[in-house]
Amino acid sequence: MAIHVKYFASLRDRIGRAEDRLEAAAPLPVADVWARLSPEVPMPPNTLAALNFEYVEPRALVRDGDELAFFPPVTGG
Amino acid sequence: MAIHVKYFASLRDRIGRAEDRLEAAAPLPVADVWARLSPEVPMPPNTLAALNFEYVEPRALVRDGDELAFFPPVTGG
Amino acid sequence: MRIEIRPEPFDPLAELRNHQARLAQRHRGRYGACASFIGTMRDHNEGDAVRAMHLEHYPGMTERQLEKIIHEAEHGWPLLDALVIHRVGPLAPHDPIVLVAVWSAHRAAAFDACRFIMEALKSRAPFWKRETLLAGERWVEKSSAG
Amino acid sequence: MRIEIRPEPFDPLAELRNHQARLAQRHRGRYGACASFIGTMRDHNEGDAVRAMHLEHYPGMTERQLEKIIHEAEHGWPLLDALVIHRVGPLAPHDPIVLVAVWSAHRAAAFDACRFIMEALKSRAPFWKRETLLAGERWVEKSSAG
Repeated sequence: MAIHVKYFASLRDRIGRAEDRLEAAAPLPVADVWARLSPEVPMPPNTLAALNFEYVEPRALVRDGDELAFFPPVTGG
Repeated sequence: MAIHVKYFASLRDRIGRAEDRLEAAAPLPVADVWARLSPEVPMPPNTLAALNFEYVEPRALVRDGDELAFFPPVTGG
Repeated sequence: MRIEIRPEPFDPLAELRNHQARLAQRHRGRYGACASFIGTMRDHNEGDAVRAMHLEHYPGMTERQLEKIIHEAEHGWPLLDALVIHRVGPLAPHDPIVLVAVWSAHRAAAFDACRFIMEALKSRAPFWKRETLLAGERWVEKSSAG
Repeated sequence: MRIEIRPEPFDPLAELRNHQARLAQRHRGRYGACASFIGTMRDHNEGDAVRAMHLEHYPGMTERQLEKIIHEAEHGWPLLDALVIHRVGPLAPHDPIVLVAVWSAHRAAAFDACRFIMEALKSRAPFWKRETLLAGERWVEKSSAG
Protein backbone atom coordinates (compact mmCIF):
# COMPACT_ATOMS: atom_id res chain seq x y z
CA MET A 1 0.00 0.00 0.00
CA ALA A 2 0.95 3.64 -0.24
CA ILE A 3 -0.51 7.11 -0.51
CA HIS A 4 -1.38 7.85 -4.12
CA VAL A 5 -0.92 11.54 -4.99
CA LYS A 6 -2.21 13.36 -8.09
CA TYR A 7 -1.58 16.86 -9.44
CA PHE A 8 -3.80 18.70 -11.88
CA ALA A 9 -3.73 21.60 -14.31
CA SER A 10 -1.23 24.44 -13.71
CA LEU A 11 -0.03 22.79 -10.51
CA ARG A 12 0.93 19.65 -12.43
CA ASP A 13 2.84 21.79 -14.92
CA ARG A 14 4.62 23.55 -12.08
CA ILE A 15 5.49 20.35 -10.18
CA GLY A 16 6.45 18.61 -13.40
CA ARG A 17 4.70 15.38 -12.41
CA ALA A 18 1.11 14.15 -12.71
CA GLU A 19 1.39 11.56 -9.94
CA ASP A 20 3.44 10.52 -6.95
CA ARG A 21 3.49 7.62 -4.52
CA LEU A 22 4.46 8.05 -0.92
CA GLU A 23 5.16 5.19 1.48
CA ALA A 24 4.04 6.25 4.93
CA ALA A 25 4.27 4.14 8.08
CA ALA A 26 1.74 6.30 9.95
CA PRO A 27 -1.02 8.77 9.03
CA LEU A 28 0.29 12.25 8.26
CA PRO A 29 -1.27 15.63 7.43
CA VAL A 30 -1.94 16.69 3.84
CA ALA A 31 0.59 19.50 4.15
CA ASP A 32 3.27 17.03 5.23
CA VAL A 33 2.61 14.82 2.21
CA TRP A 34 3.32 17.81 -0.02
CA ALA A 35 6.46 18.76 1.95
CA ARG A 36 7.90 15.25 1.78
CA LEU A 37 7.24 14.90 -1.97
CA SER A 38 8.28 18.41 -3.05
CA PRO A 39 10.51 19.83 -0.31
CA GLU A 40 11.95 22.33 -2.79
CA VAL A 41 8.49 23.75 -3.83
CA PRO A 42 6.36 25.67 -1.29
CA MET A 43 2.68 24.83 -1.73
CA PRO A 44 1.08 27.77 -3.62
CA PRO A 45 -1.33 29.58 -1.29
CA ASN A 46 -4.40 28.97 -3.47
CA THR A 47 -3.78 25.21 -3.70
CA LEU A 48 -6.79 22.98 -3.06
CA ALA A 49 -6.53 19.43 -1.72
CA ALA A 50 -8.93 16.53 -2.10
CA LEU A 51 -8.71 13.29 -0.15
CA ASN A 52 -10.56 10.38 -1.76
CA PHE A 53 -12.52 12.86 -3.94
CA GLU A 54 -13.57 15.15 -1.04
CA TYR A 55 -12.12 18.59 -0.31
CA VAL A 56 -9.95 18.67 2.82
CA GLU A 57 -7.89 21.17 4.80
CA PRO A 58 -4.06 20.91 4.87
CA ARG A 59 -4.20 19.52 8.41
CA ALA A 60 -6.42 16.57 7.44
CA LEU A 61 -4.75 13.19 8.04
CA VAL A 62 -3.83 11.02 5.09
CA ARG A 63 -3.66 7.25 5.57
CA ASP A 64 -2.15 4.37 3.70
CA GLY A 65 -4.24 3.57 0.61
CA ASP A 66 -5.75 7.05 0.33
CA GLU A 67 -5.85 9.05 -2.89
CA LEU A 68 -4.75 12.64 -2.34
CA ALA A 69 -4.97 15.32 -5.04
CA PHE A 70 -3.52 18.83 -5.25
CA PHE A 71 -4.86 21.36 -7.73
CA PRO A 72 -5.40 25.08 -8.36
CA PRO A 73 -8.81 26.80 -8.06
CA VAL A 74 -11.31 25.15 -10.37
CA THR A 75 -12.50 26.94 -13.51
CA GLY A 76 -15.23 24.81 -15.06
CA GLY A 77 -18.71 25.73 -16.21
CA MET B 1 -65.01 60.00 -31.23
CA ALA B 2 -65.62 58.36 -27.87
CA ILE B 3 -63.87 56.51 -25.08
CA HIS B 4 -63.53 52.86 -25.98
CA VAL B 5 -63.75 50.58 -22.91
CA LYS B 6 -62.81 46.90 -22.71
CA TYR B 7 -63.28 44.30 -19.98
CA PHE B 8 -61.32 41.09 -19.64
CA ALA B 9 -61.47 37.70 -17.95
CA SER B 10 -63.53 37.33 -14.75
CA LEU B 11 -64.36 41.04 -14.79
CA ARG B 12 -65.94 40.71 -18.23
CA ASP B 13 -68.01 37.77 -16.95
CA ARG B 14 -69.10 39.81 -13.94
CA ILE B 15 -69.98 42.94 -15.94
CA GLY B 16 -71.65 40.86 -18.63
CA ARG B 17 -70.09 42.90 -21.44
CA ALA B 18 -66.75 42.74 -23.28
CA GLU B 19 -66.82 46.36 -24.48
CA ASP B 20 -68.46 49.72 -23.89
CA ARG B 21 -68.41 53.12 -25.56
CA LEU B 22 -68.70 56.29 -23.58
CA GLU B 23 -69.31 59.70 -25.11
CA ALA B 24 -67.53 62.28 -22.97
CA ALA B 25 -67.47 66.02 -23.59
CA ALA B 26 -64.46 66.55 -21.29
CA PRO B 27 -61.62 64.39 -19.89
CA LEU B 28 -62.67 62.40 -16.83
CA PRO B 29 -60.90 60.07 -14.36
CA VAL B 30 -60.73 56.33 -14.94
CA ALA B 31 -62.88 55.72 -11.86
CA ASP B 32 -65.59 58.01 -13.22
CA VAL B 33 -65.68 56.12 -16.52
CA TRP B 34 -66.42 52.95 -14.59
CA ALA B 35 -69.06 54.66 -12.44
CA ARG B 36 -70.88 56.12 -15.43
CA LEU B 37 -70.91 52.83 -17.35
CA SER B 38 -71.71 50.50 -14.42
CA PRO B 39 -73.29 52.62 -11.68
CA GLU B 40 -74.83 49.51 -10.13
CA VAL B 41 -71.49 47.61 -9.85
CA PRO B 42 -68.77 48.87 -7.47
CA MET B 43 -65.33 48.44 -9.00
CA PRO B 44 -63.76 45.34 -7.37
CA PRO B 45 -60.82 46.45 -5.22
CA ASN B 46 -58.24 44.38 -7.13
CA THR B 47 -59.28 45.80 -10.53
CA LEU B 48 -56.47 46.98 -12.78
CA ALA B 49 -56.87 49.69 -15.39
CA ALA B 50 -54.89 50.26 -18.59
CA LEU B 51 -55.11 53.39 -20.71
CA ASN B 52 -53.89 52.95 -24.27
CA PHE B 53 -52.07 49.75 -23.22
CA GLU B 54 -50.32 51.30 -20.18
CA TYR B 55 -51.24 50.69 -16.54
CA VAL B 56 -52.83 53.72 -14.86
CA GLU B 57 -54.25 54.70 -11.49
CA PRO B 58 -58.02 55.29 -11.05
CA ARG B 59 -57.44 59.06 -10.94
CA ALA B 60 -55.76 59.15 -14.38
CA LEU B 61 -57.64 61.27 -16.91
CA VAL B 62 -59.29 59.61 -19.89
CA ARG B 63 -59.74 61.61 -23.07
CA ASP B 64 -61.85 61.27 -26.16
CA GLY B 65 -60.39 58.61 -28.45
CA ASP B 66 -58.61 56.73 -25.67
CA GLU B 67 -58.83 52.98 -25.15
CA LEU B 68 -59.43 52.12 -21.51
CA ALA B 69 -59.38 48.54 -20.19
CA PHE B 70 -60.46 47.06 -16.87
CA PHE B 71 -59.30 43.63 -15.78
CA PRO B 72 -58.48 41.45 -12.74
CA PRO B 73 -54.92 40.65 -11.64
CA VAL B 74 -53.02 38.98 -14.46
CA THR B 75 -52.19 35.26 -14.26
CA GLY B 76 -49.99 34.46 -17.25
CA GLY B 77 -46.68 32.68 -17.46
CA MET C 1 -35.15 40.56 -29.37
CA ARG C 2 -38.28 38.65 -30.35
CA ILE C 3 -41.74 38.49 -28.76
CA GLU C 4 -44.46 36.20 -30.01
CA ILE C 5 -47.99 35.43 -28.88
CA ARG C 6 -48.99 32.01 -30.19
CA PRO C 7 -52.58 30.84 -30.58
CA GLU C 8 -51.37 27.32 -31.49
CA PRO C 9 -49.18 24.82 -29.59
CA PHE C 10 -45.46 25.47 -29.93
CA ASP C 11 -42.25 23.55 -29.33
CA PRO C 12 -40.00 25.59 -27.00
CA LEU C 13 -36.82 23.63 -27.71
CA ALA C 14 -37.30 23.92 -31.47
CA GLU C 15 -37.89 27.65 -31.04
CA LEU C 16 -34.74 27.94 -28.96
CA ARG C 17 -32.76 26.05 -31.58
CA ASN C 18 -34.04 28.16 -34.47
CA HIS C 19 -33.54 31.42 -32.65
CA GLN C 20 -30.04 30.51 -31.57
CA ALA C 21 -29.08 29.45 -35.11
CA ARG C 22 -29.97 32.95 -36.32
CA LEU C 23 -28.23 34.54 -33.34
CA ALA C 24 -25.07 32.55 -34.05
CA GLN C 25 -24.84 34.11 -37.50
CA ARG C 26 -24.21 37.48 -35.86
CA HIS C 27 -22.83 36.62 -32.45
CA ARG C 28 -21.02 33.28 -32.83
CA GLY C 29 -18.41 33.06 -30.10
CA ARG C 30 -19.66 36.19 -28.33
CA TYR C 31 -22.26 34.69 -26.02
CA GLY C 32 -21.10 32.41 -23.24
CA ALA C 33 -24.41 32.00 -21.49
CA CYS C 34 -28.00 31.20 -22.34
CA ALA C 35 -30.50 31.03 -19.48
CA SER C 36 -33.97 29.86 -20.32
CA PHE C 37 -37.26 29.09 -18.66
CA ILE C 38 -40.07 26.93 -20.00
CA GLY C 39 -43.44 27.03 -18.29
CA THR C 40 -45.65 24.02 -18.91
CA MET C 41 -49.30 23.41 -18.05
CA ARG C 42 -49.72 21.17 -15.02
CA ASP C 43 -52.61 18.78 -14.48
CA HIS C 44 -53.16 20.09 -10.95
CA ASN C 45 -53.45 23.50 -9.28
CA GLU C 46 -54.27 24.51 -5.72
CA GLY C 47 -55.06 20.88 -4.88
CA ASP C 48 -57.48 20.31 -7.77
CA ALA C 49 -57.10 18.23 -10.90
CA VAL C 50 -57.11 20.44 -13.99
CA ARG C 51 -58.30 18.95 -17.29
CA ALA C 52 -57.81 21.92 -19.59
CA MET C 53 -57.07 25.60 -19.61
CA HIS C 54 -57.92 28.64 -21.68
CA LEU C 55 -55.44 31.50 -21.85
CA GLU C 56 -56.95 34.87 -22.65
CA HIS C 57 -54.93 38.01 -23.31
CA TYR C 58 -55.31 41.66 -24.25
CA PRO C 59 -54.00 41.94 -27.81
CA GLY C 60 -51.86 45.02 -28.28
CA MET C 61 -51.25 45.61 -24.60
CA THR C 62 -49.61 42.20 -24.18
CA GLU C 63 -47.00 42.93 -26.84
CA ARG C 64 -46.47 46.47 -25.53
CA GLN C 65 -45.90 45.27 -21.97
CA LEU C 66 -43.55 42.47 -23.01
CA GLU C 67 -41.52 44.90 -25.11
CA LYS C 68 -41.20 47.25 -22.14
CA ILE C 69 -40.11 44.39 -19.90
CA ILE C 70 -37.42 43.28 -22.34
CA HIS C 71 -36.21 46.86 -22.77
CA GLU C 72 -35.92 47.16 -19.01
CA ALA C 73 -33.89 43.93 -18.95
CA GLU C 74 -31.65 45.23 -21.73
CA HIS C 75 -31.00 48.38 -19.71
CA GLY C 76 -30.34 46.39 -16.55
CA TRP C 77 -27.93 43.80 -17.94
CA PRO C 78 -25.56 43.47 -20.93
CA LEU C 79 -27.69 41.14 -23.06
CA LEU C 80 -26.99 39.94 -26.58
CA ASP C 81 -30.54 38.77 -27.23
CA ALA C 82 -33.83 37.79 -25.63
CA LEU C 83 -36.74 35.64 -26.78
CA VAL C 84 -40.23 35.46 -25.28
CA ILE C 85 -42.98 33.22 -26.64
CA HIS C 86 -46.32 32.89 -24.86
CA ARG C 87 -49.33 30.72 -25.69
CA VAL C 88 -52.92 31.91 -25.75
CA GLY C 89 -56.10 29.95 -26.45
CA PRO C 90 -57.01 26.40 -25.39
CA LEU C 91 -54.33 24.31 -23.65
CA ALA C 92 -54.10 20.75 -22.37
CA PRO C 93 -51.89 19.51 -19.53
CA HIS C 94 -48.25 19.20 -20.61
CA ASP C 95 -48.63 21.94 -23.24
CA PRO C 96 -45.90 24.60 -23.13
CA ILE C 97 -47.22 27.97 -21.93
CA VAL C 98 -44.21 30.25 -22.01
CA LEU C 99 -40.58 30.32 -23.12
CA VAL C 100 -38.16 33.00 -21.93
CA ALA C 101 -34.56 32.81 -23.11
CA VAL C 102 -31.72 35.28 -22.67
CA TRP C 103 -28.22 35.30 -24.17
CA SER C 104 -25.27 37.15 -22.68
CA ALA C 105 -21.50 36.95 -22.54
CA HIS C 106 -21.63 35.87 -18.88
CA ARG C 107 -23.91 33.77 -16.77
CA ALA C 108 -24.94 36.25 -14.05
CA ALA C 109 -26.54 38.62 -16.57
CA ALA C 110 -28.28 35.73 -18.33
CA PHE C 111 -29.67 34.25 -15.10
CA ASP C 112 -30.72 37.60 -13.64
CA ALA C 113 -32.34 38.91 -16.79
CA CYS C 114 -34.18 35.66 -17.54
CA ARG C 115 -35.69 35.65 -14.08
CA PHE C 116 -36.47 39.36 -14.20
CA ILE C 117 -38.35 38.96 -17.48
CA MET C 118 -40.28 35.96 -16.18
CA GLU C 119 -41.28 37.65 -12.90
CA ALA C 120 -42.24 40.87 -14.69
CA LEU C 121 -44.27 38.90 -17.23
CA LYS C 122 -46.15 37.17 -14.41
CA SER C 123 -46.99 40.47 -12.72
CA ARG C 124 -47.54 42.82 -15.69
CA ALA C 125 -48.34 41.03 -18.96
CA PRO C 126 -52.13 40.90 -19.44
CA PHE C 127 -52.81 37.18 -19.62
CA TRP C 128 -55.56 35.36 -17.72
CA LYS C 129 -56.02 31.64 -17.14
CA ARG C 130 -59.36 29.89 -16.94
CA GLU C 131 -59.12 26.31 -15.74
CA THR C 132 -61.46 23.46 -16.57
CA LEU C 133 -61.71 21.23 -13.50
CA LEU C 134 -63.40 17.85 -13.20
CA ALA C 135 -66.56 19.79 -12.34
CA GLY C 136 -66.90 23.23 -13.90
CA GLU C 137 -64.54 26.05 -14.71
CA ARG C 138 -62.78 28.77 -12.74
CA TRP C 139 -60.62 31.78 -13.38
CA VAL C 140 -57.21 31.54 -11.77
CA GLU C 141 -57.44 34.32 -9.23
CA LYS C 142 -53.86 35.16 -8.55
CA SER C 143 -50.47 34.52 -10.02
CA SER C 144 -48.45 31.99 -8.05
CA ALA C 145 -45.47 33.31 -6.14
CA GLY C 146 -43.39 30.79 -7.99
CA MET D 1 -31.12 12.90 -11.92
CA ARG D 2 -28.42 12.48 -14.54
CA ILE D 3 -24.79 13.61 -14.63
CA GLU D 4 -22.57 13.15 -17.63
CA ILE D 5 -19.00 14.11 -18.45
CA ARG D 6 -18.60 14.25 -22.23
CA PRO D 7 -15.25 13.98 -24.02
CA GLU D 8 -16.97 14.74 -27.36
CA PRO D 9 -19.07 17.74 -28.52
CA PHE D 10 -22.71 17.55 -27.45
CA ASP D 11 -25.97 19.23 -28.43
CA PRO D 12 -27.57 20.74 -25.31
CA LEU D 13 -31.02 21.23 -26.82
CA ALA D 14 -31.12 17.67 -28.15
CA GLU D 15 -30.08 16.46 -24.68
CA LEU D 16 -32.81 18.54 -23.09
CA ARG D 17 -35.37 17.17 -25.51
CA ASN D 18 -34.37 13.55 -24.95
CA HIS D 19 -34.21 13.89 -21.21
CA GLN D 20 -37.57 15.61 -21.03
CA ALA D 21 -39.19 12.96 -23.22
CA ARG D 22 -38.14 10.33 -20.69
CA LEU D 23 -39.20 12.55 -17.80
CA ALA D 24 -42.63 13.06 -19.35
CA GLN D 25 -43.23 9.30 -19.25
CA ARG D 26 -43.22 9.46 -15.45
CA HIS D 27 -44.13 13.06 -14.67
CA ARG D 28 -46.32 14.28 -17.55
CA GLY D 29 -48.46 17.13 -16.24
CA ARG D 30 -46.62 17.30 -12.92
CA TYR D 31 -43.86 19.74 -13.79
CA GLY D 32 -44.77 23.31 -14.57
CA ALA D 33 -41.28 24.72 -14.79
CA CYS D 34 -37.99 23.90 -16.45
CA ALA D 35 -35.09 26.29 -15.87
CA SER D 36 -31.93 25.65 -17.82
CA PHE D 37 -28.52 27.12 -18.42
CA ILE D 38 -26.21 26.50 -21.35
CA GLY D 39 -22.62 27.65 -21.13
CA THR D 40 -20.86 28.10 -24.46
CA MET D 41 -17.21 28.72 -25.26
CA ARG D 42 -16.54 32.35 -26.16
CA ASP D 43 -13.86 33.53 -28.58
CA HIS D 44 -12.60 36.13 -26.10
CA ASN D 45 -11.68 36.19 -22.41
CA GLU D 46 -10.17 38.90 -20.23
CA GLY D 47 -9.65 41.07 -23.29
CA ASP D 48 -7.81 38.45 -25.36
CA ALA D 49 -8.93 36.52 -28.41
CA VAL D 50 -9.18 32.81 -27.64
CA ARG D 51 -8.72 30.31 -30.47
CA ALA D 52 -9.27 27.06 -28.63
CA MET D 53 -9.60 25.59 -25.17
CA HIS D 54 -8.79 22.37 -23.38
CA LEU D 55 -10.95 21.30 -20.45
CA GLU D 56 -9.24 19.01 -17.96
CA HIS D 57 -11.00 17.34 -15.05
CA TYR D 58 -10.40 14.93 -12.20
CA PRO D 59 -12.24 11.73 -13.14
CA GLY D 60 -14.08 10.28 -10.19
CA MET D 61 -14.01 13.41 -8.10
CA THR D 62 -15.92 15.37 -10.74
CA GLU D 63 -18.83 12.95 -10.70
CA ARG D 64 -18.75 12.72 -6.90
CA GLN D 65 -18.86 16.50 -6.47
CA LEU D 66 -21.64 16.97 -9.04
CA GLU D 67 -23.71 14.28 -7.34
CA LYS D 68 -23.29 16.01 -4.00
CA ILE D 69 -24.30 19.34 -5.53
CA ILE D 70 -27.46 17.89 -7.05
CA HIS D 71 -28.33 16.15 -3.79
CA GLU D 72 -27.98 19.46 -1.99
CA ALA D 73 -30.29 21.07 -4.56
CA GLU D 74 -32.81 18.25 -4.11
CA HIS D 75 -32.77 18.85 -0.36
CA GLY D 76 -33.12 22.59 -0.81
CA TRP D 77 -36.00 22.66 -3.30
CA PRO D 78 -38.84 20.35 -4.38
CA LEU D 79 -37.35 19.15 -7.68
CA LEU D 80 -38.73 16.54 -10.04
CA ASP D 81 -35.49 16.07 -11.95
CA ALA D 82 -32.10 17.57 -12.74
CA LEU D 83 -29.67 17.12 -15.60
CA VAL D 84 -26.01 18.18 -15.74
CA ILE D 85 -23.77 17.59 -18.76
CA HIS D 86 -20.23 18.99 -18.90
CA ARG D 87 -17.66 18.80 -21.66
CA VAL D 88 -14.02 17.86 -21.21
CA GLY D 89 -11.24 17.71 -23.79
CA PRO D 90 -10.53 20.05 -26.70
CA LEU D 91 -13.09 22.77 -27.47
CA ALA D 92 -13.50 25.40 -30.16
CA PRO D 93 -15.33 28.73 -29.80
CA HIS D 94 -19.12 28.29 -29.91
CA ASP D 95 -18.89 24.72 -28.53
CA PRO D 96 -21.25 24.02 -25.64
CA ILE D 97 -19.41 23.56 -22.32
CA VAL D 98 -22.14 22.87 -19.82
CA LEU D 99 -25.86 22.23 -19.59
CA VAL D 100 -27.75 22.46 -16.31
CA ALA D 101 -31.50 21.84 -16.36
CA VAL D 102 -33.95 21.52 -13.49
CA TRP D 103 -37.61 20.53 -13.49
CA SER D 104 -40.08 21.41 -10.75
CA ALA D 105 -43.79 22.03 -10.24
CA HIS D 106 -43.17 25.77 -9.79
CA ARG D 107 -40.81 28.31 -11.24
CA ALA D 108 -39.10 29.62 -8.10
CA ALA D 109 -37.68 26.20 -7.22
CA ALA D 110 -36.56 25.63 -10.81
CA PHE D 111 -34.83 29.02 -11.10
CA ASP D 112 -33.22 28.84 -7.67
CA ALA D 113 -32.00 25.26 -7.99
CA CYS D 114 -30.66 25.75 -11.52
CA ARG D 115 -28.61 28.70 -10.41
CA PHE D 116 -27.47 26.99 -7.22
CA ILE D 117 -26.22 23.99 -9.19
CA MET D 118 -24.42 26.19 -11.70
CA GLU D 119 -22.72 28.35 -9.06
CA ALA D 120 -21.74 25.29 -7.00
CA LEU D 121 -20.37 23.60 -10.11
CA LYS D 122 -18.25 26.66 -10.87
CA SER D 123 -16.79 26.73 -7.36
CA ARG D 124 -16.49 23.03 -6.50
CA ALA D 125 -16.42 20.72 -9.53
CA PRO D 126 -12.79 19.94 -10.45
CA PHE D 127 -12.55 21.25 -14.00
CA TRP D 128 -9.74 23.42 -15.35
CA LYS D 129 -9.59 25.44 -18.56
CA ARG D 130 -6.46 25.98 -20.61
CA GLU D 131 -6.88 28.58 -23.34
CA THR D 132 -5.03 28.77 -26.63
CA LEU D 133 -4.51 32.43 -27.47
CA LEU D 134 -3.19 33.91 -30.70
CA ALA D 135 0.27 33.56 -29.13
CA GLY D 136 0.71 30.70 -26.69
CA GLU D 137 -1.43 29.04 -24.06
CA ARG D 138 -2.53 29.89 -20.54
CA TRP D 139 -4.43 28.29 -17.71
CA VAL D 140 -7.54 30.20 -16.73
CA GLU D 141 -6.59 31.33 -13.25
CA LYS D 142 -9.91 31.97 -11.63
CA SER D 143 -13.55 31.27 -12.22
CA SER D 144 -15.47 34.31 -13.39
CA ALA D 145 -17.95 35.82 -10.96
CA GLY D 146 -20.55 35.41 -13.63
